[in-house]
Amino acid sequence: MGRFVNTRTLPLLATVVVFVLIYAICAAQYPAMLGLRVMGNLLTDNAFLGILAVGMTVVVVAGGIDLSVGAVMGLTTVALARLIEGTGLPPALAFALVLALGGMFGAGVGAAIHYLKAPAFIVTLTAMFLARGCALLISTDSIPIHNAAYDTLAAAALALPGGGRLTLVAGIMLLTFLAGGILLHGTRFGARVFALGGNGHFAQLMGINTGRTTILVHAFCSLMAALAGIVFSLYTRSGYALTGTGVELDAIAAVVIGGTLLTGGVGGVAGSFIGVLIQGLILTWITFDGTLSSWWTKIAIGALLFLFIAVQRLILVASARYGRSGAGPAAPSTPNQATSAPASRPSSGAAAPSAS
Amino acid sequence: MSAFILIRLKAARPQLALLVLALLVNVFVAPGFLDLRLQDGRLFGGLIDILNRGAPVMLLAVGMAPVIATRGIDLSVGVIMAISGAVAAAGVNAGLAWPLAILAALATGLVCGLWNGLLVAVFRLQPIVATLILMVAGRGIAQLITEGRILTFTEPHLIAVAGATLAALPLPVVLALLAAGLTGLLVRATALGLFVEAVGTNPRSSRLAGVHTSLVLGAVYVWSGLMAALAGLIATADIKGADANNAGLWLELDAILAVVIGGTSLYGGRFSIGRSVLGALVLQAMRTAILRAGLPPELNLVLMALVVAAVLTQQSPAFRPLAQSLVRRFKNKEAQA
Amino acid sequence: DSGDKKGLTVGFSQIGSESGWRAAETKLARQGAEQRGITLKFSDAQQRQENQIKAVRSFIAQGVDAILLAPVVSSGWDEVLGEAKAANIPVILLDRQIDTPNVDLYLTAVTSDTIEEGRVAGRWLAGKVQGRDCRIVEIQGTVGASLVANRKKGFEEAIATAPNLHLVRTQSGEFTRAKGKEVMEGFLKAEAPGSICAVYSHNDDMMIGAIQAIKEAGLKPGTDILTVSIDGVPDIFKAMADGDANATVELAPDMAPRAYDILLAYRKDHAPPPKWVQTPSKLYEPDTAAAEYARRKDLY
Amino acid sequence: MANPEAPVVLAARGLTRQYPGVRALDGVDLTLRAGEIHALLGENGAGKSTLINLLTGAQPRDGGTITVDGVEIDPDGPGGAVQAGIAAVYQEITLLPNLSVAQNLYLGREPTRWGLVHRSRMNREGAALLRRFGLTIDASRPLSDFSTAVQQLIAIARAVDLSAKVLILDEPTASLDTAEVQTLFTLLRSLRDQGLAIVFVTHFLDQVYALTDRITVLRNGRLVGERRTADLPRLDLVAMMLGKTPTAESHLSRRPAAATPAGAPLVRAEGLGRRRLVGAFDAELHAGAVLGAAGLLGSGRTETALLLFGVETADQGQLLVDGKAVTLRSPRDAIRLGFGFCPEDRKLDGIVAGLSIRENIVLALQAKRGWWRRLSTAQQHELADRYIKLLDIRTPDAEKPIQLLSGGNQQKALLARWLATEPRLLILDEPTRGIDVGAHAEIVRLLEDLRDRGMALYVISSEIEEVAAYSDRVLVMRDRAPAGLLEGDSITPAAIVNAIAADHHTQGAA
Ligand SMILES: Nc1ncnc2c1ncn2[C@@H]1O[C@H](COP(=O)(O)OP(=O)(O)OP(=O)(O)O)[C@@H](O)[C@H]1O
Ligand SMILES: Nc1ncnc2c1ncn2[C@@H]1O[C@H](COP(=O)(O)OP(=O)(O)OP(=O)(O)O)[C@@H](O)[C@H]1O
Ligand SMILES: [Mg+2]
Ligand SMILES: [Mg+2]
Repeated sequence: MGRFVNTRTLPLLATVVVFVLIYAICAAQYPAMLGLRVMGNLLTDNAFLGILAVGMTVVVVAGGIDLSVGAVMGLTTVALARLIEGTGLPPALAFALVLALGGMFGAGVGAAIHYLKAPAFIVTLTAMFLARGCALLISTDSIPIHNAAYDTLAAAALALPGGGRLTLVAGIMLLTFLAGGILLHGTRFGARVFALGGNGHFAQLMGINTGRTTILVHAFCSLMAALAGIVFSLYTRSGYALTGTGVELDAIAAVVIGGTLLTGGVGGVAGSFIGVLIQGLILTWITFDGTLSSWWTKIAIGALLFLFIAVQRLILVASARYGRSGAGPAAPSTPNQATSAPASRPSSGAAAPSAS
Repeated sequence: MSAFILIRLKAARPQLALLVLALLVNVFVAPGFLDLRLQDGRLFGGLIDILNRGAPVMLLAVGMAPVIATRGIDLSVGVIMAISGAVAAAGVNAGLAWPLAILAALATGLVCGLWNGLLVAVFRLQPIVATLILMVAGRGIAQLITEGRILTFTEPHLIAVAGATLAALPLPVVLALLAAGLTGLLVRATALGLFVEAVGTNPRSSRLAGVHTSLVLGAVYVWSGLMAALAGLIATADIKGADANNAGLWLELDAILAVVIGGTSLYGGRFSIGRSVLGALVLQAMRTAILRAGLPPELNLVLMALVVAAVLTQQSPAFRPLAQSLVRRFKNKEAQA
Repeated sequence: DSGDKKGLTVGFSQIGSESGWRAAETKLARQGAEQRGITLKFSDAQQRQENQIKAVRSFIAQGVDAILLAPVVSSGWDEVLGEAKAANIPVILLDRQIDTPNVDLYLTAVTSDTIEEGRVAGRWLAGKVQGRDCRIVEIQGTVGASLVANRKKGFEEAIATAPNLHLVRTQSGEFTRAKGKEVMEGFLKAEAPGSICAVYSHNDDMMIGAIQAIKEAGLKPGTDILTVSIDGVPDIFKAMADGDANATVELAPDMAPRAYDILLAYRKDHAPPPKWVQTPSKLYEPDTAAAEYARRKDLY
Repeated sequence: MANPEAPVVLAARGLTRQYPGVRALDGVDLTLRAGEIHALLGENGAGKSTLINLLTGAQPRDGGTITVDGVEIDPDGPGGAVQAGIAAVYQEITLLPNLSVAQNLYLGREPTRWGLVHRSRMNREGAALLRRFGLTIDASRPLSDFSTAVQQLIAIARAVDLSAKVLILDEPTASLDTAEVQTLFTLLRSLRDQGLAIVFVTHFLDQVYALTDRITVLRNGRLVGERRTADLPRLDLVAMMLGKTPTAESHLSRRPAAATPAGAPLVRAEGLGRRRLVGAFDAELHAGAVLGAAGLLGSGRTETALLLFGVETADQGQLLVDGKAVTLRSPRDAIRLGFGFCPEDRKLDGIVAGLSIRENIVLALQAKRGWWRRLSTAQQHELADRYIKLLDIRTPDAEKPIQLLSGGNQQKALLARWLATEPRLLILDEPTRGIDVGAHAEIVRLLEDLRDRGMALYVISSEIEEVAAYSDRVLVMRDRAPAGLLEGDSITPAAIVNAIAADHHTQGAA
């Protein structure tokens, strides 16, 4: 028990509990939401968001943020539509091409952050303008993709009992989460990402090449955005420049709901997965209800976001206060909790410039 | 008083240079740009337009700079603009006297800021998350007030917030400059500026030194909310209607950009109100130039991205040595030739 | 709880609530449903196609009797509409057409002809200025929005026939009043004083902003500069009545009630309606403006 | 013992580093031989840490060469240095609290299986590695679970494990207790005997003589000289460091207050405590007297200070100030009563890096006055300049960002911050940690001076001699609870050690 319930798994646990709770409430109100059909829809409809969230989780764990993912996704869909419809490129080649370009775009963003020592927020904001602008330059229209292979891919699905379907795109998302989890929690690269997010300067003193890690992290995130673009274009069989406007905020919200700290160094993709599902669930519930006006929809989403974060916060605070009994004298909090660093041991969260 | 000169000109040189550059582009795009003429007691001209159009973002930047200095960020300012505008319009349309309507709008901004401040300072949410909540829900609140329509109004005093002239300048310009001056004075003539910077760089040390950190944190969000409400009033008065759907849309990003161009680090610490205002003007000058250049609108975003990228590069600590070495190489070449 | 025993349950996936016109469309959809005893499940997609797809899927899962869809984009609907068809739920498109090779996917589309809207505006302008030389500026909607290209295209088609009409500047006002005003200010500064003869705006809101800009520049909108825009919201009728605007092309907001009637008829006699029920794109001028304003101001 | 003829492993020649306004290092040479422990000594700000940063590539150098085994190297960062066989433990613990102990030990070189990190093996090997340092801990637990001392040992273990040829330790013993220091020394000696070259920075001269073979002394960024430890008497060493001969009198002879204060205490803690933080303790603080606090690391001394300063709120007992009961809910409550507190972690709880020395000095006074009554710029300058002079803070001017000062000078600036508020009670947590001999004496003298001027002092220090020297009473803490109170003539280093050691000490992991 004590091994699995600690400050790190607790936010995740809290998220899962709240998710199950909300699902139970929804299902009690609308039994139709219980079926595999809605479950399947939840996975399919949020596949692109899930993939974005995987990339975003890695960036956030590394202590950064990426506001450009929605725009990169949009750019990918138009580029794909243009490539496949305009030049008749086989989809497989087009996919490879946009993935490579996406990765390179992210690498450029990471390089700008590292070499210009500019904050990720601003650099990725600029990248968002750039990607969205390029997408509009390619085409301002939404372009349908008529391609036999595409149709097959888009329709590919595993039938579930009860009219539900596990579509290819949902499968891709699940695999992405798996791969993201392995990358982040099982590889040396993942360890470097956590190190970078914990304290970039210290990580560097410990021999980590922070520049390369930053570049790779952003390359990965944009790669995921490009993959999300592919998935989205399969999902809609078209490409459109304004696709994914504002979706970066959803991805960030999913990551945050999942218990990953925006200060970096703490978190994981499993929580983000739940975060994505929760958002999907909220929207589904609002649609099932069907009486909320436009404005109440927005207010409800904001309120639920608040609820989640508040509940998580409460659980964390309560556990910090009462939870660590048993293992010797519990940690006293250090002089101030104003920093949002996870553990308040003196050496954490220092953004110290150099050894004096 | 001389100690409180708001823009220390020397420190603001990069921002001033950028502004001059942006203005030059405007002159290039529209030759008569710099002309100023006085008509009916009001100044007209390209410069005035930039000040006037830039007023809302100037106000937002004035509120945002202290927030960013505390290592925070306020994503909700655009939405606060919409809410306060809606409150003012709904107020006068419901027969409220205009001063009360304006007060109600400002109070709304204050309450929104208080909410953000509470989440950040008391509940210790990360600022970006805390303000995201209002950013998501706030537009719904504004629409709830207007029921999704554009609430037009004819109350002349409310319209005057954007249309009147004071000291030969449009009132929004005067308001923005006054707010900037007042804020500058508030932070520099009192110890608030020091506290903000101290809390932004090291909240733990600041608390141990006796700084009321949560109060300081809360206060900057309240102030940001107030500035946003004022900006919302101007935006609403400007179109004689409260457009809950679009007022202030994405302006939080402009404000953040303005503060960053103004040289305040997103990692908190030193900040300057004056330079943030200059940053807002740089943005507006760029936008005006893009709008007036007659290029296809599809290009707008790409141009904006390129300009911001150039500004970021120029501001980067890594840039100066690079530029110097380039200049040196260039000079050497010239010497050889 | 899917509806009353006999009443219909209809799901409506609306684009969002980005403008007064759309709020009116939503309002009429609700009113119309109530009048006809229909239970309406409303979903606001906040300008996002993915949300609309989610909503349609949820409607299907809920087993509604019909779905109204105001698509935010023209392409990308085949999959989800196929699912609706498989579930035997008729879909009626509102307000915008979709781009699909398979028109069986939906029952009918209740929309205006957006190219025609532009044409109507252009033809009116050509008629208004007669043979005079006229430099026109255009305030576009949000770049990338599906109807922007059409409204632009129709207008350009119409003025192409008149060599005296020149489109000299075009810029995006993002469908908002504030941006419309800012763009118009820019036009007035960028063009030689008095050289702009007319302004064409993709919606009325931007035009209302532009009218303010023209006034603030010391010119008389409607007289010094001709105006023509699209939508027919109450405020533009007011402006016309005040002599500040010259023309608007109406885009009727009562798409949903029309759709309900088609739906009820279809359920009764199972005769498929025409694939396209076109709403009129009627042009209004100041003469009827006051009356039209009175008629509409509560609608919005 | 090291062989003077052993081959040179590392030779640095003419290392130079210029910071804005400071030449931190000016043409310094360093020669390391296989199988020696080499002390790198100098006052605060002499350039020791800078030299280390250049050796590991943590900072770029402006001039000079580094050769390892005769081959010139140019590490572009600590990663490159490790490849050349050089590993370092930096002055502060540069580990990552969000990772597990094992992840910290093996960051960047984790054992893998099928391309994935082999966690169980890593944890096993990590635990085994730490056992060599006398630590028996679960390496899969997060680093943040462990005390500073344990973290320090982990950092050393990591560096030892990484270093193929050269191991650099910058003040590794600053937060270790005697037993831990002994374990470390044993280990270092065995590494030396295996042929490793070890650089050892410390301010404890005893440790220099106990451990090292050779000494390099720096002063003001320049090389003063290199000697064999055995050939360099203590006084000569101090003379080399200070650039002058010190007075014979030790600054640590016992000099308690002239008259033992009688009467009512200024502050009196009666059974003050907080659950899970520190057990109930009593303390009396008299004007013009020093209460010392002694104890092992983790014995709860800092926590007593946190309660007395309102950083943590007590949940038992009571606090009387001037005979009246008060409740402290935040440091501001304490400051209002005339308290001041210099925390032990300068960097995290002390300085506000990024602000100037002046702003750091006026911060507490300004906070006490409130935001409305701003100290004018002129007043601020006057105040800062006064204390810079009074405390001999080495800086060209008060406008320099404080993080550019060396550790000892930062400590003085923090002291200045509190002196500016003219406190009645000053609480000092490890005021002399990481401070050189000269500054050490200055600070001790300053404390005595403050006491003599009627201030009440509560000083927490790990240097028992020092506590014994100036305290009028000594509170001894053990296992987060009071273990005794020594008074008057009974205060001797031996008595304090006895009180601390009354029962066997256990490792300070949480
Ligand atoms: N990043 C920096 N920027 C500017 N000056 C610096 C920087 N780091 C150190 N210095 C200056 O360089 C000089 C040498 O500092 P260094 O840290 O090497 O001293 P040290 O010998 O390690 O002192 P201590 O014993 O206090 O640790 C000091 O004057 C210090 O102020
Ligand atoms: N934030 C924290 N999280 C976990 N453990 C903590 C924390 N703060 C302190 N500790 C625990 O407290 C003990 C050491 O605390 P600290 O060093 O403050 O004690 P101390 O008696 O003041 O020691 P000293 O003053 O000699 O350094 C260790 O057991 C450490 O694990
Ligand atoms: Mg040092
Ligand atoms: Mg301590």
